[in-house]
Formats: sequence, C-alpha cells, structure tokens
Amino acid sequence: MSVPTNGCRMNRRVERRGAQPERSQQERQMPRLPGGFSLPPFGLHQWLALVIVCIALWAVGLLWLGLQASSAWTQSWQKDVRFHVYLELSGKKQTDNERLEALAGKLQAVSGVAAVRVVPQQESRDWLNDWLGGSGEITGEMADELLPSLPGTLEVRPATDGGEFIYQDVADAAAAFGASVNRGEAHLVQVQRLMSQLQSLLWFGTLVMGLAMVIIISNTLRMILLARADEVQLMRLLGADEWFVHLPFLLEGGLLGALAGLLAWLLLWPLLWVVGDWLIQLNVDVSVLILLLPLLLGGALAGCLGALLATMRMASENTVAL
Amino acid sequence: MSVPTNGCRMNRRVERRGAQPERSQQERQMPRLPGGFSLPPFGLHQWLALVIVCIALWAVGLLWLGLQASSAWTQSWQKDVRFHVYLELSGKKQTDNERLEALAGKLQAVSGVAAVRVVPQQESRDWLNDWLGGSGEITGEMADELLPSLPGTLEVRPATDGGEFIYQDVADAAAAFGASVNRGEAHLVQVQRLMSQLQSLLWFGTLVMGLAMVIIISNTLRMILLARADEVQLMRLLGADEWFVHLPFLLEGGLLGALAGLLAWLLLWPLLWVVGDWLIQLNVDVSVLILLLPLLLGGALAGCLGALLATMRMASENTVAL
Amino acid sequence: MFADAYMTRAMRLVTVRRMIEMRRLMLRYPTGKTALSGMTMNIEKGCFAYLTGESGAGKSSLLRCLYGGVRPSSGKLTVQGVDLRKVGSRQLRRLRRDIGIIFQDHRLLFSRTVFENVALPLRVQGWKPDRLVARAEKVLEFVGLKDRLWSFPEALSGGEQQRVAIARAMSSKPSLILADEPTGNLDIDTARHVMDYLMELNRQGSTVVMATHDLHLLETHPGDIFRLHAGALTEELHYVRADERMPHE
Amino acid sequence: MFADAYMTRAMRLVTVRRMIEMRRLMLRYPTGKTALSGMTMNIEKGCFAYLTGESGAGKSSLLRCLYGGVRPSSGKLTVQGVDLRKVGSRQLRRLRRDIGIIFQDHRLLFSRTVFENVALPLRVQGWKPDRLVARAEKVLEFVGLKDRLWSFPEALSGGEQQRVAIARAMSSKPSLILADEPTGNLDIDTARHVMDYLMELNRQGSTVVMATHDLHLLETHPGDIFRLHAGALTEELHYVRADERMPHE
Ligand SMILES: Nc1ncnc2c1ncn2[C@@H]1O[C@H](COP(=O)(O)OP(=O)(O)OP(=O)(O)O)[C@@H](O)[C@H]1O
Ligand SMILES: Nc1ncnc2c1ncn2[C@@H]1O[C@H](COP(=O)(O)OP(=O)(O)OP(=O)(O)O)[C@@H](O)[C@H]1O
Ligand SMILES: [Mg+2]
Ligand SMILES: [Mg+2]
Repeated sequence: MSVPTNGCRMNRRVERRGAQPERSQQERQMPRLPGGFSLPPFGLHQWLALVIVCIALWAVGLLWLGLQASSAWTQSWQKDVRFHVYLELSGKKQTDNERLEALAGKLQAVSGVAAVRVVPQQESRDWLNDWLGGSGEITGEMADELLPSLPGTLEVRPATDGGEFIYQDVADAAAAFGASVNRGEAHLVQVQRLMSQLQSLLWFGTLVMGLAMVIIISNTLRMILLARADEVQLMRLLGADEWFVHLPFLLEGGLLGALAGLLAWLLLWPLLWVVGDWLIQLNVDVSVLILLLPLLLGGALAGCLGALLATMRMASENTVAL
Repeated sequence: MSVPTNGCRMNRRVERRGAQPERSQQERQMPRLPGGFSLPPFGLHQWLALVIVCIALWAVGLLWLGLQASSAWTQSWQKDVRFHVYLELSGKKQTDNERLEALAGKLQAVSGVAAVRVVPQQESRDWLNDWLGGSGEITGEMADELLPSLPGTLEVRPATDGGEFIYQDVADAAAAFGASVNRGEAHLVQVQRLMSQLQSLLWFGTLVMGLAMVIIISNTLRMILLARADEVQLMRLLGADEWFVHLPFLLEGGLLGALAGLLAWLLLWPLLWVVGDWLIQLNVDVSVLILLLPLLLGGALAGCLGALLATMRMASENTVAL
Repeated sequence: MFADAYMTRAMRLVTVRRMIEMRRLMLRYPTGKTALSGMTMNIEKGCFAYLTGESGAGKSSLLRCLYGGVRPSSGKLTVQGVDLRKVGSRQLRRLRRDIGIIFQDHRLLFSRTVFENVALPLRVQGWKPDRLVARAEKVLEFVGLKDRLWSFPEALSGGEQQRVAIARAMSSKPSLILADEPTGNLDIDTARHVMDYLMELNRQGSTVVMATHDLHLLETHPGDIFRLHAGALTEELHYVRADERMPHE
Repeated sequence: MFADAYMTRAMRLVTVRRMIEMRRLMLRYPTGKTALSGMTMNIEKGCFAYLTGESGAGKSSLLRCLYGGVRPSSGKLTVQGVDLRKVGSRQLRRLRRDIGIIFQDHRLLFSRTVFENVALPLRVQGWKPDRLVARAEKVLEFVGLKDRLWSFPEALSGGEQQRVAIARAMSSKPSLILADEPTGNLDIDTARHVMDYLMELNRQGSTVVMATHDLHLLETHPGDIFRLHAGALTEELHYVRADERMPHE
C-alpha cells in the first residue's frame, strides 16, 4: 500500500489507496466548463457546508410548516369557537326578550367579539334533549316544568383576531346583567390562547434559527475560504481584480445554498408523510410546494450573503496588500 | 500597512496588521501546561465546531424539554380525563342499580380503563342544577319530575397508558347495555390522542436531531483534523504511537463538546423565561437543572466519539503508512 | 518655474528608464525584526540583476517589497515609476500584472492541475480561454515539463514543482521578473537551462531580479551583482558587456 | 541443515552491518509513473552517502522508501535489518524513531513555535518535558538559530526554515539521517557549516544519506556517491579515507 507522504498540506490531499495504478492521476481532470472556467474542488468542506446549510434550512422550513399548520388549525377552529352566556329568565316573554337583546347589544360592543346570536328556545331544548340521552322529545308536563327554567342563551363568536382577554371582558359585561358565562368553555379559550402563544413561539424560533443559520453559513464559507486562502492570496499577488477573486466564491456560495435548499425541501416530504394522517385528521392543509421557491431562493441568497460576508472580512484583512 | 504575503498556507496565517511592532511575535507564546504539553491553537475551526455542536445540543435539549413539558401536561391532564356513560333508567331502584353495576363491571373489563365509578344521583343533580344557572336547589315538583328522568351516570377513567381505541371500546361495551357515551367528550379524547402523537413526533425529532448532531460533530472534527493533517502525518513519520497522535484530538473533542453542552444549557434559560408564565399557566414543572449533566456529558461524549470517528477514518486512510 | 518643470520632466524620464529605484529603504516586520536597513540601489530597465547574501540577509524581503507584498517602513521605492509607498490598490494591481514572481516556496496550488497553475496569471489578465492551453504548453516546454500539463503538483518532484513555478512566472511575458532562488532545487543542467531561458527573456526586454546563493551560475550567466548583508547593501558589481564598453577602454 | 542455519546467521550479521540493503527495488506511483526501476545498492553503517541525479531522477522517491513513506512495488529493501516490504506498523514505528528525516519541503508546523517543531521528535520518543528546551536550544545553536527558539516559522527566511528542519531531524541523535536537499536554500557558508555538523554526527556513528545536486560540497565533505538517472543507479563511487587504504596501495 502506498501512501502519499508528500501530500501533507491541506489541499494536497488527494486520496489514493494502493500502489496499483488504478486510476491514472494524469487522466484525472476537473470537470471544466466550456469557457475554460474550471469548477472549484468539491471536498469535505463543501460537503459539510452543504449538510449544515441543508439542516438549517430544513429546520426553518419545518418551523414554517408548523407555523402554517398551527395557524390553519387555529383558524379552522376559531370559526367554531363560541361562548355561551346564560341569562336567568323571569318567564315573561316581553321583558326577557328585551333583556336578552340589551345584553346582546352590550356584548356586541365588547372589543374582539365578532357576532352575538340569541339562541332560540327550541335549539336549547334540542340540545338538552340530546344531552339527556337522546331518548325522544321532552314532552308533556315535564316540558312545561323544564322549559321555563331553561336560561336564555346567547352565543358569542369571537373575532379571528380577538384579543386574549375577550373571555374576561365578556364575563364582566355579562355580570352586569346578572348573566353568567359557561365556565367550561373557558378552557377552550385558554387552549386557543395557548395556540396563539405557541405560534408566536414558533415565529421566535424561526427567527433564532434564521440568525443561527446566517452565522453558520457565513462561518462555514469563511472556512472554505480559509482553506483556499493561498489561492486568494496568490490571485491578489498576480494582480487580479477583486471581482475576479470574489466571483467564484459568490457563485459557489449561491450554488451551495440553492442545492442545500433543494435538499432541505426534499427532506420535508418524508416528515410530511409521517404526520400526514394527523394533519388530515385536523383538517389542516399544508402546502409544501409553496416552500420550494423560498427555500431555493433563501438558500441561494443566504449562500451568496455568507460568501460576501466571508470574502469581505477576508478583504479587510488582506486587501491593502502593500 | 504591512501584510504577510508569505503567510499563505492555511496554518501559517497569523493575523498581523500594520508594520509597527505592536506585539512582538517572538514574545507570543502559546499557553503551555506545566508538563510541557502545549494547547492546540484555538482558531476559526474550533469556534465553528463549538457553535455548531452548541446549537445541535441546544436543539436536542429543547426537544427534550418540550417532551418533558408535553408529557407532564398530558399526564396532569390525563388524570382529569373522564368519560361519562349514560344509562336510561327504568325508575325501579333495585333493577337500575343492578344494571348499573353490571355495566360498570363490563366497562371495567375493557382494556385501558383504569376505574369506573357509579355517579350518585345527588351529584348528577348538583351538576344539572349548576348547569341550569346555579339558581339554588331544584325543588318541589320540578325535582320530582326531573330527577327520575335523569339518566344513570357512570364515570370512566382511562388508564394513563390507555390505548387510543378506548373510546370506541367503551362505546361498544355501553351499546350492548343500551347505554350511550357522551359524544361531546370524544373531542377531549381526540385532543389527548393528538398530544400523544405529538409526543412521539417529538421523540422522532430528538432522534433525527441526535443523528444529525453526530454527523455534524464528526465532520466538523474531521475538518479540524484535516486542517492539522500535516501535523498528524508528521507525527506518524516520526514514529509516534497512535495514542500519542489521537489523544490530543480526543481531548480536544471532548473538551469542545462539554463546553458546547454547557453553552447550550445556558442558552436554554432565556427560552425558559420566554415561555415561563405559559408553563406556569399549564401547571407544568420543567426542570432545566436536570438537563445540565446530560448536556455536559452528552456533549463530551459526542465530542470524543466524533473525534474518534474522525481519527479512525483518518487512520484507515493513512496508517498503513508504508 | 520653467527650470522646475523641465527638471521634473527630466526626472520622470530618468525614472522611467529605471525599472527600480530605491533610496534609504527600510523594512521592519511586525515582530520587530528589521529586515532591510537603509538600502539604496537602482536597477535599470533590461538589467539582469543578482541579489546574493547569506541566509537571512534580506533578499526575499527586498523582493517582497518590490511586488508590494509588504509596505516599506520608510525610505523611497519606485518600480516602473510607481511609488510603492503611496500606491493605491488599483495601480498596484496594474503593476503586479506586469511582474512575474517566482516565490522561494513555490506556492503552487495543490488542488489545481499544472495547467491551471500556469494559466492563472493569464486568466487574471483576461486572456481568451482557448489560447490558454497553447500558451501553457509552450511555456512548460521550456522547463521540460510539457508532458505533465494535466498532472497535479503533488505528483511532481521538488525540482519539477520549482520548474512549474518558473513557468507560471513567465507565462504572461512580464516586463519584470522577480525570482527568489529559482534554481535551489535543480541540478546543474536543469538550472543552466532555466537560466538560459531567463537570459532569453532578458534579451527580449524583461528585467530580471534574482535572489540566489548559487554563484556558480554567474560564470555562464553574467549580470549585475548586489551583495546584501544583514539588511544592507555591501557590494555592487555592474556587468558591462564587451560590445557596450567605451571605445577608449 | 547445519550449513543452512549457519548461513542464515552469517547473512544476518552481514545485514546488520549494513544499514541499507536493496535489491532490484522498484517503485511505481499510483499515477502509473515508475520512479525507481530495479535499484540495487547497499549502504554500510557509518557511511556518508550522497544521492545525486537530475531533477526527477528518483532521489526523493528512494528516500521516501527508506523511511517507509511509500511501500516499494517489488524487490527487496531492508533498513537496519528491517524488511520494509513486510514490516508491521509497530516495527515501522520503532524504526522511524531511529531515523532523522529532512524533507525537501521542510514540513515545519507553521502553527507551532520553532521550539515545538524541534522538540516534536523528542516528545514522540517520550523525553521528559524539562529536558526539551535545553536540547532544542543546543541543536538550534548548531544551525545558528538559538535566538529564534520562540519564533514562528513564518517569521523566518527560507534558509532559516530549512535550518530549523535540519535541527529537528538531528534533535534525537538518530542512527540514520535521511536528508533531501538540505542545503538547497542555504548560502555556501551556512551550507558548509551544516555539512560540518552532519559530518560530525557521522563521525559519532550516524549513517547519513543525503540527496543533493550541489556537487561542490563534495570537495570539502567527501563521501560515497550514488548517481541516479531516470530511476536507475548509473554510477557508484566509494570514498576510501587515506588511513583506511590497504597498505599495498
Ligand atoms: N507522489 C507522487 N506521485 C506520482 N508521481 C510522483 C510522485 N512524486 C514524484 N513523482 C514522480 O516520480 C519521479 C521521481 O520523483 P522524485 O521526487 O523522486 O525526484 P527527485 O530525484 O527527488 O527530483 P528533484 O531533484 O526534482 O527533487 C518524478 O518524475 C516525479 O514526477
Ligand atoms: N514574515 C516575517 N516576519 C518577521 N520576520 C521575518 C519575516 N520574513 C523574514 N523575516 C526575517 O527577516 C530577515 C530577512 O529575511 P529574508 O527572508 O529576507 O532573508 P533571505 O535573504 O531571503 O534569506 P534566505 O536566503 O534564507 O531565504 C530574517 O532574519 C528573517 O528571520
Ligand atoms: Mg529568502
Ligand atoms: Mg526530490
């Protein structure tokens, strides 16, 4: 087994195993573009950068998807969120209706309330019947006794962007009329509030992730640059223009970022399969296709930006090369 | 401004600006341990590895925290999860009680059910009263009419590790007795089921993250190694033992990993502050302190492992250096 | 006033005839080491100049000043009329494109083929891609490595690497060639061959400044000699060709 | 049977007296290049051997074989009685610790101080840390760089770097020194000084094999000469000291 012992410097390392002339190095050619422009070597550094950027983009995409799903879920859900406000009735139809209307007006004025509906007695009755076991209609004297004691019910639908204090506000407004809010439904509101908090958390996470990504990409590209610092320095010593020095790195960064974006997008699919039935169950429609372009462009942009950052920092170190 | 032009190879790069003898290079000494062992240079590669490992560990810690919180939440919640099964009563106390007991026995036999309780009439009555607006006791003839028509109620408490089909099973068992399950409560079960799915998703994420972390750490360390490949090669050519070559890298990897773990742990705190009141609201107690040791040890282990992996791969490339 | 303007123009003419002009040049490295201490010398266009001196005398440092690798601490230094203590990055780039440098450590790019290495100066100067291979082959032929065009430098012997570096420096026919021990790793025959080629370039108009400790080359390839010692010029020998000698000599 | 065993023992004795023994050694690089083609030569213990030949003749390749940097393709090669075509990594390590190597490209660690570079072989051999500085200073004194102990190699001139590499190779007093153009970047005075030191080590028992193209050194520092050409041995000159000559000569 022959091992290159003079291949000790970083970029000299051409992996070779065995002393047999398996592949002639003379024949080994870099893939060259027709213009004579030769592609930079694709080594461990590039791989690592690709993997890192891909993972970062993947995480961002994931967070974004989560955001999308959660907001879709809460929105589909928010439409069904309703409070019930119960008002003790006196039995006199006229006054009762007036009081209900007044309360409805008051509730409507509460900020964050989208609509208030007076629930007809029949509906309450059906519901009660259903609750009692669905054993047919409430009839006869039982109905006579029961129905008057049913409270007047108002259904409050919060606006989609309703504040988180809407429940408290509604409860306060209702208390003024001696009405009470269904306490059991408070939990639902709490869950909703929780969802919105989770959503803001997701935004926060996406932001942090994005920042971390920019740092990592720029550092990784800087490392690539460092590994080819001698190339840059040599070009400068030969009198190369700055764009001539930077362009390959910018291109490389952009290409790498775009590739990583594509990879990250592809990696989103298996995850979607895993949670697919769950999403269907929740009736949430998440479109991954839409993410392709942002991930591609975002990756390319991040790559270019990182390369620019990296080359600029390098420039400030060495440009005044005299 | 003087710029070193012969500092073109990667590891020659000693940043110097200005031709003034600001700091004598002769004076510059590496921090040296008393044993004469000198610390390896701490450069960009090391920083990048630190940041990457830290972020990876942070993400894992975060997922783990989420897991902890979600499981704590569902557990605190699961205790309160109860189905209600309603059985139409005939009115005869003796038969009714027998039928209820029989149904209770049947339900108890359903796998995943922790306990079945026959709800006393008084409790149902209180509840109904409460629901009707809390306007005092149901009294007089109304009570006489209403109470007999109240169904017999059984409270079913699922086991903590109850299967996801428990609701269906209970409904089936009840149907045999002509009893019905509160359909409204099915939603709760669904939410719970969702939570458990989320939990398994979190586990999945932690696993994927852990794997990605190992890859990244090993690759990053391999890159560090690659940057010092000439050192390794030279040592081998001087006849150094393998442990002599590897030990510094293992130590470095371990130290780096532990440091990253510590950093990641510290970075968990701000996040906890952000979601702190939310967690209190959910009554979930998350202990970050417990995570310190796993993160530290995990980081160190991952670092050592990564270094070992990296050095081993390098060894297989070059050890048979003849 | 008139005399002043005249003098300035005359000065410029003189300067332009001079490839390199330095006066009390000092170079102090950031480590505190004074590599050049008050060096004064002129090198005319078309000269073939040798820099000699013991190891650490300052030969490489002087060459480094000439291509703008380090900025002198004090004194005056002009190369092709460009003041290297005040030069902007734009002017420096233009100057460097007209200088071919052979570094003491060859500074080949080990991740590129020999062709890419040799063609790099041409690329920098914006040559058409289709002319590159022909030119690289031609230059490599002079150093006897035409068949190694597509090899990687790591598969070359030490002397072959040095010859590739020489080929790179000459590939764009610069008007100034700075060579730092170009024959250090070469056997005598190959060294003489390389020197022949350098002389040929010199005859075609290039100025050559070469740091060397191999004084045996001087027997067959004569030129001006500047002897350095500890950062100062100690000896200066000007070579005058027989056909250039004054008739009364 | 007896004769066989006797022969084997006799062979071993001869082998041990021989530092290096090679027979029809061939080396073919993975690129397909045959660097050594059927080289047969022996170098006795205590010899001072020069390898010469044109650039690309195979000098560095031969040295690379000797310290186990590449495994020969065919033929026989023993160094200090160790067969380098069959050697295990353990034995190779032990052998390498007894060989001091000066590489054609110095291979200094640029992120470590001169001291660290010179002390590396000693560390590898498990020297006590408190003895390192003294030893490094002593070795560096011979190459005239005692005051640069704490410099970084990048702040040294080309020749100084080469001298540091020479110091590193000698620091552990190896019984075999392989030097690849150690004087390539040195002026004559420094070169002679380095050669004096190598000769001194040789007198103390070290065997020295040195690849060089600087034949002028032979005038003052005589030794055996092996001339290589295109991977084959073409000439072998054995130097015999006056006091070693046969009386009848
Ligand atoms: N790592 C390698 N891979 C492939 N071919 C190589 C390698 N090293 C050297 N060669 C080739 O083998 C031949 C002999 O090289 P070697 O380095 O032994 O020459 P040398 O005698 O040391 O020359 P020089 O005086 O120029 O250093 C050369 O033609 C060279 O191109
Ligand atoms: N980058 C640097 N930083 C600090 N000091 C340096 C640097 N380069 C060279 N020196 C010092 O400056 C002095 C002159 O170095 P220079 O490289 O010019 O010598 P040289 O004449 O080329 O010697 P050689 O023949 O050995 O190459 C030396 O003492 C050297 O140690
Ligand atoms: Mg020099
Ligand atoms: Mg060689």
